[in-house]
Amino acid sequence: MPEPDWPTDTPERLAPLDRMAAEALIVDVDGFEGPLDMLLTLSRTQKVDLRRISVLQLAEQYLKFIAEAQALRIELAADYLVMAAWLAYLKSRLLLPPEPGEDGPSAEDLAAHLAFQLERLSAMRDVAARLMGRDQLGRDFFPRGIPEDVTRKRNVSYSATLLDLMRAYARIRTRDDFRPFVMDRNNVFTMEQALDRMRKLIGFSGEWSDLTTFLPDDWQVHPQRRRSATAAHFAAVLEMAKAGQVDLRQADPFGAIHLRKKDAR
Amino acid sequence: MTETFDPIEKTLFEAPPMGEQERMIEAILFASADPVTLSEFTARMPHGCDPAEGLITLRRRYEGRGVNLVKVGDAYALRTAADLGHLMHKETFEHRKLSRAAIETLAIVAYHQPVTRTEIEEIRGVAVSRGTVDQLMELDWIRFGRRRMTPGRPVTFVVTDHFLDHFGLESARDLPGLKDLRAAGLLDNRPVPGTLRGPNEDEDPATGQSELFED
Amino acid sequence: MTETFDPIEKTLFEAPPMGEQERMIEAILFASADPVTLSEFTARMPHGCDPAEGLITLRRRYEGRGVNLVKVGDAYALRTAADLGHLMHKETFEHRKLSRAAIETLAIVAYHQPVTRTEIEEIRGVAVSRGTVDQLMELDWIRFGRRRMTPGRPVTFVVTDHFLDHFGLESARDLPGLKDLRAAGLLDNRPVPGTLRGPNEDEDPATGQSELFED
Repeated sequence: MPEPDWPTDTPERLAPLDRMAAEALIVDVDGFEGPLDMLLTLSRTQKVDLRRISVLQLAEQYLKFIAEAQALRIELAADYLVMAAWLAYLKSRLLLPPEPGEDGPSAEDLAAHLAFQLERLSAMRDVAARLMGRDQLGRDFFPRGIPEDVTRKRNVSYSATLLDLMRAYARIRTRDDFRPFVMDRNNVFTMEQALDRMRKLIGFSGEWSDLTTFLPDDWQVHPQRRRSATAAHFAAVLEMAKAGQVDLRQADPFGAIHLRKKDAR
Repeated sequence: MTETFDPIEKTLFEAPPMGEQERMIEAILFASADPVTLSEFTARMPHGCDPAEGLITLRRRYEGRGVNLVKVGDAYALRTAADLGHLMHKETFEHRKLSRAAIETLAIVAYHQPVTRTEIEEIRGVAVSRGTVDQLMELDWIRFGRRRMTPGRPVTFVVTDHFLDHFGLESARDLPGLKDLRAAGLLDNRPVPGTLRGPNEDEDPATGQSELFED
Repeated sequence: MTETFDPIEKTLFEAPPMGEQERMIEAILFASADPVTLSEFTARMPHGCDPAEGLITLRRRYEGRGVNLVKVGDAYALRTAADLGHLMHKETFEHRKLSRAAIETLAIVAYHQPVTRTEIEEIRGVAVSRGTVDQLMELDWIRFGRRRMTPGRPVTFVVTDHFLDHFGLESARDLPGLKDLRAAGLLDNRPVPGTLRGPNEDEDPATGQSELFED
């Protein structure tokens, strides 16, 4: 933030009345709604149409106010100081002839815009007051005191037909057939079962014999059952071989697997 | 605390013309949340007003209109004309499909009545929500039957005459049996993959529902 | 499952005579504390009714009475005549006093709508506190409008129908002094000289007041 060039000589030269006015303004600093609001208040002292206001004069008033506030050590919000800096800049631009070849908006444009902003804010205040001065509902005019609520009768007709009913019943009665798929245990021979079975049978097998001959009779016909039983028994005898209970042999790949009881030494 | 006025002073203020008084009565009646008594009118209107007279003319003015000025006890109010009451009901017609839970519960009640809630749950295999039963009761399709003479004396549910009426049945016995359902193809036993089928399971004839439900 | 009506069947029911329609409108208006839209009337009245016509005659009928028929946005309501407000102390609502910031913000939204928060701040020269906007929203006097099609797509604020109702305005065009403000160019969105504006900022077609208030 550029340090503005404060006019520091003013405070002691103030006439008593002006001084009181300035102090009143300063005491009231909390009452302002920002720098634009303060500028609008200051502009009232010019007693002219806002369109013909002297922005230069306004800038001087504002800068004087800021200087006084600082002399009185009143804390000012940053935006007041930003405005002061900008107005100091504007003031110098308004006082000095424009530099040739300078681009950007002219000082007059900037001043005109400030005047526009003040006029607009002032106009908004006026219409806000007019708006609030209008007749208002609940204060000047009134709605119906006993509104009758529209009774919302929802006629929900549930359409179920006899067919729906029967389908539903059929669905319940046949649900067992539609239960989610689970592995059907009827056709599964577990390794535990095979191990149990083989442990009992192995005592009778002193000679090499084919593994398939150990399968239970009722597990040899249905292909699904035979596969499951074969796998279970094979796993079982592997387990027994690991434990040193049986010897296993297979003559060639995919050939028959033979087993016999290992001699107890 | 009552203010006392000099009776002579009162007459100094002339009462507003009757037309104005009528307007005042109208506005007060309109905005008031409760019926307004004569003394309230008198208290709220300027001195010298005669609300009784204004009420008579206002009542006449609203005769045959959409709202009428009625006397409620010893107070007055504006009320919707009786013949227009139907405008105050917003009737909406909604057709909704009964939920699956509801239709299944209804079916079980119809086929197994009188049936307890526990039995319904056993047949459906899931708990029956209170809402489902309430809905069916509200629809007047099921009602409470006699209590079962078993421990706990559970209530039973039966279907109502309204149910029979709705579904075009003379009695619950007219409900198609399982055999009919099967014949109608509603009970086709689709096999679970991998299950063994007995030789008698292929008998299911391919009769379409149409046959049963035509006409 | 929806019932379908034969369109020809509809015309078989003749619309009630105008006098009856007027009574119906009257009853509906009396029953409602909030403004009623044309489509609501149509929905609630029998088929073939023309509420727009009935509203015109009814409005005339209530001219100069204690209760008047007013238009609020595109809806209609009955309200007591403003000159009789003094009789209604009993009904007067407790008004929360609005802060100066809130009143100014409300006016800016009303006259500049749709307006962004930044624009409000530009006009007031000070930041808009969250509480101010919240308060106006809570009063249901302002609401969010469309997003502005500028970088950042800021939300805009507009006034509500409830705002119009509260201040007895038929539309935002009837805001006091609006014409003068516009003629004076005080509703223009004049940029600060020398500020760079995005090229698409001007693309935003006159979504502003001009569009809203032009007829």
